Amino acid sequence: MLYKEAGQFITEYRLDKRFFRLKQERWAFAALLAFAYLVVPAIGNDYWFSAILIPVLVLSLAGLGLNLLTGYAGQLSLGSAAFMAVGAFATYNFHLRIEGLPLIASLILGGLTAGGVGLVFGLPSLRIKGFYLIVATLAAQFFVQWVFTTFSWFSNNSSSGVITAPPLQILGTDLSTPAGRYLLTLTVVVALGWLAKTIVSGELGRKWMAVRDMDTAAAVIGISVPKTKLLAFAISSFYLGIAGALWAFTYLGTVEPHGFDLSRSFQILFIIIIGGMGSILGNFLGAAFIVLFPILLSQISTSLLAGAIDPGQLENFQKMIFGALIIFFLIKEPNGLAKVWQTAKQRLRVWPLRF
Amino acid sequence: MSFFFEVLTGGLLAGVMYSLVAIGFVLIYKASGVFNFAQGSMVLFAALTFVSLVERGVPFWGAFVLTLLTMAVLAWLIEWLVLRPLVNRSPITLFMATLGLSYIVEGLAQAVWGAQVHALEIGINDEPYEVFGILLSQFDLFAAAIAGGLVALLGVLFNKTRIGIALRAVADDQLAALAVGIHLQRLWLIVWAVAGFVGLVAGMLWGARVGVQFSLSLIVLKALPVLIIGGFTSIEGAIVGGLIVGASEKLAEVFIGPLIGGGIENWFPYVLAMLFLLVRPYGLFGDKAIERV
Amino acid sequence: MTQAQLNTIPVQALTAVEPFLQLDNVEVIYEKVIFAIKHISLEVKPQSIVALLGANGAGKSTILKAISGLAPAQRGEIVQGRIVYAGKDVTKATPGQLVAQGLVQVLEGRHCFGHLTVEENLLTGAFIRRPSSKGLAQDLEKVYAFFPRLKLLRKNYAGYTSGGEQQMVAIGRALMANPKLILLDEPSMGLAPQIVEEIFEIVHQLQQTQGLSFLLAEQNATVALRYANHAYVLESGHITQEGDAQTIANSQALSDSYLGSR
Amino acid sequence: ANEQYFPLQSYRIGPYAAGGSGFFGGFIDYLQYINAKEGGVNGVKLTWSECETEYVVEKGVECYERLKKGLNGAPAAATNPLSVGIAYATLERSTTDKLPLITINHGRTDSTDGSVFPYAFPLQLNPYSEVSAIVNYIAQQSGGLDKLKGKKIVTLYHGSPYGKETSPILELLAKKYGFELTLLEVPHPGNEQQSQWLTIRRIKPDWVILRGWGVMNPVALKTAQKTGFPADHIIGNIWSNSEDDAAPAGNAAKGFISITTHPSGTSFPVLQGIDKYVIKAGKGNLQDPKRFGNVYYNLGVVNGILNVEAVRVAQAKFGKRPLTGEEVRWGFENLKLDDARLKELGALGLVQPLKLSCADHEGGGAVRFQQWDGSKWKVISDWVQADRQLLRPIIEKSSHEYAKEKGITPRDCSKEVVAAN
Amino acid sequence: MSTTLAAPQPLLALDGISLSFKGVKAITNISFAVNEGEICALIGPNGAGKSSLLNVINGVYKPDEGSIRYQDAVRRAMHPQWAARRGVARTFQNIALFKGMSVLDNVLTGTNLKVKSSWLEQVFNVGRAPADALAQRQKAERVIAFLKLQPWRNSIVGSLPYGLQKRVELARALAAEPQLLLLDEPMAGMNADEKAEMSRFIRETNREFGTTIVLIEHDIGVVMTLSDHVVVLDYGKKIGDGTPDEVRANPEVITAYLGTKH
Ligand SMILES: Nc1ncnc2c1ncn2[C@@H]1O[C@H](COP(=O)(O)OP(=O)(O)OP(=O)(O)O)[C@@H](O)[C@H]1O
Ligand SMILES: Nc1ncnc2c1ncn2[C@@H]1O[C@H](COP(=O)(O)OP(=O)(O)OP(=O)(O)O)[C@@H](O)[C@H]1O
Ligand SMILES: [Mg+2]
Ligand SMILES: [Mg+2]
Repeated sequence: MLYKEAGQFITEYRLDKRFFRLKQERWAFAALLAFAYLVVPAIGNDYWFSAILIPVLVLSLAGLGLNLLTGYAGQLSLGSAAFMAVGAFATYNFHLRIEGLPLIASLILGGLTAGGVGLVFGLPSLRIKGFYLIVATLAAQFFVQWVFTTFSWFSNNSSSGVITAPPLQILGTDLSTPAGRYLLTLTVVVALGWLAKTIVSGELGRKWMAVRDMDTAAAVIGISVPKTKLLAFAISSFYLGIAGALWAFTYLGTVEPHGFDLSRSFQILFIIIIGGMGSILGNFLGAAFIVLFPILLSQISTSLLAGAIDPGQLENFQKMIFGALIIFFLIKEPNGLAKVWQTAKQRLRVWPLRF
Repeated sequence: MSFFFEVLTGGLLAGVMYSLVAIGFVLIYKASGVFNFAQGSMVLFAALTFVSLVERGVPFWGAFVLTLLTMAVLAWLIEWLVLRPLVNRSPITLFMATLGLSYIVEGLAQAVWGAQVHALEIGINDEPYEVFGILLSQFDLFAAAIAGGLVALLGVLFNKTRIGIALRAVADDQLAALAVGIHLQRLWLIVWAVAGFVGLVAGMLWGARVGVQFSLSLIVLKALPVLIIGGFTSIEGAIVGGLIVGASEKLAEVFIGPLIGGGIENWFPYVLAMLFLLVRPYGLFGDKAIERV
Repeated sequence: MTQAQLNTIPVQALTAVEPFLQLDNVEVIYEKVIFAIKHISLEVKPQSIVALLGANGAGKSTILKAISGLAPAQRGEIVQGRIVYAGKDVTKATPGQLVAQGLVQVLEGRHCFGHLTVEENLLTGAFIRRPSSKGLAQDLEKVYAFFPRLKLLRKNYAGYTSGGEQQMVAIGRALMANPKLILLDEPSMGLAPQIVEEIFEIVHQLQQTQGLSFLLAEQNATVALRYANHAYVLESGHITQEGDAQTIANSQALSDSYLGSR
Repeated sequence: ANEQYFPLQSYRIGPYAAGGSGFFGGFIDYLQYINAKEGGVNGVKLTWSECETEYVVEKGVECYERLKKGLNGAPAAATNPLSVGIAYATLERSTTDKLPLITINHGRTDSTDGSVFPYAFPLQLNPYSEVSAIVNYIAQQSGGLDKLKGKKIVTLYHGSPYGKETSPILELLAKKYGFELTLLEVPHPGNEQQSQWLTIRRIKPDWVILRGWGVMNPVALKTAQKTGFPADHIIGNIWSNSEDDAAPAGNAAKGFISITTHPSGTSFPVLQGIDKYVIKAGKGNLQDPKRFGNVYYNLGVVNGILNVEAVRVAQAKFGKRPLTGEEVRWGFENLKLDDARLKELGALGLVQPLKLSCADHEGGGAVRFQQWDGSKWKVISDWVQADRQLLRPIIEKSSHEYAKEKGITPRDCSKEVVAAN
Repeated sequence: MSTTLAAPQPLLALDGISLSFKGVKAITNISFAVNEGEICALIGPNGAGKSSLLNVINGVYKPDEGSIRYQDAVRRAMHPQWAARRGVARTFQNIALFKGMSVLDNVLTGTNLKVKSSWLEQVFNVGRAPADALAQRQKAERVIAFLKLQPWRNSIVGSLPYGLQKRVELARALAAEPQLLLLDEPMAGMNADEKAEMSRFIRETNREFGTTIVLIEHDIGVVMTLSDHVVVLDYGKKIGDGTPDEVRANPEVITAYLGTKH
């Protein structure tokens, strides 16, 4: 039996808190990391890096950001893209305007700026609840986009409003090759993913979930609801800001304000629906799904149907299938791919017994 | 001064156009607690179906009835395939399902009718009237009259009939509604079909105004602040909200826009709605959430 | 059978005939993984009160929801077995159909429509019958007679009423449907002792005078057994004991496993 | 395989579907036409495959990466995304991959300077030339550039970087010629323009330049009618000039003027040829045959002509075989279409005379004006040239800034090999 | 019994509290005191205002009139968080658990006020955060063991049966190590056995930690055996206040609440 917890007793609370409680899981994770760092850069090609791996990683991070806010703290947001935009444009400007600032520092400052903006747009959540709250996040969405299109200072007066990536150099190493961009993205995502796991399994994460599940009760047991909500907005936006900067600089290499429009916010929302709300792993699964699914579908149809269907029509079908899949997920597995994965693991654990 | 009033009346009339879309939302929210993001796609779908039928030579009323039937079938499919399996789930789940739904409907509309832009003439000439030096759009006046009629009709439906109570019951607690024997499915079918009808009316008017094409589905974004200011659960709120949003955004664009860069209409209503909510967290006429411990 | 016919048949004749409600080896599973009840077979004779007893989580509510067709709404599924009500197989029937045929459930945890007034809540119970406004007014008066407190609160939003008041609303609402069989899930919960007695009196009275049947899940075994004709004891999803209410009440097994030492 | 491949990042659905399906329809039909009539370019067959981008940048990037390697051994000649966003996102990639990036009538204005942007080609008309030509036309109508003084011109632009791009140039021209300029923004997508048009009504301008996009165009025309502004004093720019921009406005569009680099219509011999070889043969790419010869379709045909001619020019130098992107780029830089050649191609009047070079990746800079008669466009002017002398220094300033930021050393164009003619 | 102790200091004193909703009086001029270390029961018919009173005590409702003295501070109204910081914890009539979280996490949230580390320390799990986490965990495990909740430690509370949820709620409140514990019908929906067990938990809490308890309960048997002090409400007014025996003998209480049957 591969998947067995026999003999692995948890003897200390500290150990019980570990992310992977089983030895097998820890090994698998280490192997995955080793693979991602050592093998993938050696065997990947441009297409894999630029069209699949980097976008999956960046979108996972964005999903993670939204998940912290929506999945854990229960505040529905349709403005994720706005915070990504803030992150991207802030990073760009920090790098541009402060001579000699290391790239990573600009990135973190960009993220912090996004966090600050998120905090401001989170303020209404102290009074507004439920669906009414989406007005605040949509206000962020439209307002931020307007600011970046209207004030060309943010894009260094480029006539087209498009910003382009600064040279990606860290400690003197040039990371602008596809593999380099991939490694940079991977590192940021792994680090922040780990941090997110720490947060949600700790005191702060519990407070978020408490506020999500019932804020009156949370207040009654002494949790400061306003502070908790605002922290959720700030930290979530920090993540989204970093994701936005990576989107602009390691993925596309350029971005315009329109690149962070409402449909991007929806895309990120779909990632967490499909992946699973209130799950860290889910973001990765969801992002992978959302990137790979359309590619797969169009690849399959081009190779199988060989042009029998008009590509535009195909895209229509794909849109419909995608919508149907979302509904299907909500009906069959409201907790997303993460739950599917967990159930599979559980089955494996008790296999060959039935429940 | 007359320019001010011109902008104001223009804004108020434009606001009624937003209300038309918002009403469809309110209807569904009130009836099932579902925040239906697909309302915009339904408007698009209805308008596209109607205009395509007209272009294929179907007479006006024939096309209207056929489209209405199509919307009813759509409502039935939605009830059967989406709402029924999701009964008694959290509002946020249903909201997300409607996001999925909007994808399906948009894809379907384009797959069936193509992506071209269509002109739609519904026989109202839009030469402006001039009253005391203020321009009044014939078309917008007509649209306002229709919206008024719809509101009156729906007001009666909600407030004066048993269906009204049943709908509100469903919105409150689906499990309990089931337990007292309310036919959720039948009710939903009715409501979604009526929302389809409202969508068709909105789609025809908007289509005649801006042409029938994909971005018709984006007018939900104009309807949202209207809805929020008025309150999700109030039809009258949708009208009042529309007037407020329409008038204020036009005035803001004309008088504040030039000072801070112009093009502020997209976010202004949202910020306005946000300020409204800070004072009234459930909009002007919305039901308060009841929480007892 | 219509209500009128039912009323004319003497009680003795009915108890001898077919059971009014019958569960045959029913099994319910939640979210495709959690087995809640297994091999449940039970029956309710016409014009009788049957009590379901059992500890927390034994599966009482699940049985009731399986009967009333509400289980699917909570992601539960009847994976096996048959439910027969008034001679018809209703395993797959929808709650709406069942209510129309006179089978109503009062949900555990009250479930009032918070944004409806108390009176509107009661009205919803009657919609399925499409009564005339006059009939409706009469039915309302009847319920108000049972629960005078509700009459005082009739214009208040149900969501703001107290726990016990909501419980009264829930029971009154079910009565508005003119049912033949009521499934009562913990009717006494949160009610003051006086009201509990009153409710059981009402139940008793309805059974005697109108020929209604009741299947009730109840924690307050003492009261329940005092009024019930028959009882089943549940333990983690299985029926472990059944019998005449009196017998169960006296049974040693029950007091050990369930009633405790008192 | 003896084939030359064109990766097509097309879009046929979504908000901009009308443009995409027309453009790519025309482009594909022209390639088919060359294959059917001539068996390809000098015997090298043309192939292509499509990848739907929905006008979305990331999808465009994915398509680019997927298709850039060529198909079944046929090397890619050039990419033609017809989307500013995708063009920007693939600009650096295409330079690294040595694949020409064709942005006909759109794209980055400063990429006109081929010394800094060796692989980008904003063929025919960049945004700056566009407004300059419009202002020149207004001057013509008023009786000379000196008559512009004191005229009132409003520019109604789409609230996006695209919409704002030409504002500095307009301001420059306003200062130079002394006309009164008002810039009004319409927020995306533009289906509400009441306030803008009421403002216009108050200003009472002589002309309105419509720099629209998608639904904004018909709504502008409708709202103009609603506020009593005459359509024949509205001049649409290059993305406000299609049938899909005017027709949905119905009556209100009658008289609307717009620029075009490529008149619509089917009377040009090349379109007749396409009709004969492709459409009649049942291979036409358009779903709706009524759109044959419309503005977007003809732009696709023009784009096809330019791409194919570039390949032809390059083959003359490198040999009659499938070429690499780098070789095709040489073809583009040495592309020269004069009236004689255009006549041979059957495209006289459809394509403007064009001469590209290392330094000049635009090549044209002229437009014609057309007017909507309620059902179709009618050309109402000859080619009107932009003031390219005036614009060149601005373009170079911008491109050199870019070069500095990116650490690019511009090519010395005087040292480039030119075609042997 | 603690009442026999010499001159105990009142921990909580309500003075002339009135509360109305949209003109309807829910509580009228109520005053009473709860001594340190005692168990005080609030009883009364449904809708008498018991839960409202509890809500006033921990600040969920703000009274229209009157004042509240808690410890040494006299206030016009309490505020939930202020109360929590000063050692007031409670459970709710309609269970207010965090449904999506595990039992352990729910209990851990109860300890949140004892956390010393800042959120930044928690985010990076540095500084005082690890020590806090350990301390919290130990406290929570003690409470879980005390209430015998170990088997469900990692279950998601939303799917637990009602009775267990009530117990988890108590655990969450106890984890805060409160000085004053407010319990709103902690035994509703439980059978006799479970009630007895719950009573034992409550009494032990009171004895071992000296926690002062105010509880609402409809089961008179439980109330009489458990409490040191009983306050009876009816229609928002106080109609009785004293030891259980005194209250039981009060004729007004008998007619209003206990009924003649008891
Ligand atoms: N919606 C649900 N999803 C998952 N599991 C459920 C659900 N409802 C009940 N269960 C599980 O089914 C089992 C039986 O629950 P049920 O509610 O029928 O018990 P009960 O006898 O009514 O208990 P109580 O006296 O507490 O009301 C329990 O273990 C419970 O956890
Ligand atoms: N937030 C509120 N809004 C309006 N009315 C309220 C509110 N809270 C309580 N009430 C009313 O105040 C009265 C007292 O309610 P409360 O919940 O305190 O009763 P209770 O004594 O706890 O009753 P029960 O034993 O039934 O729980 C009720 O009539 C109720 O309708
Ligand atoms: Mg139960
Ligand atoms: Mg109470």
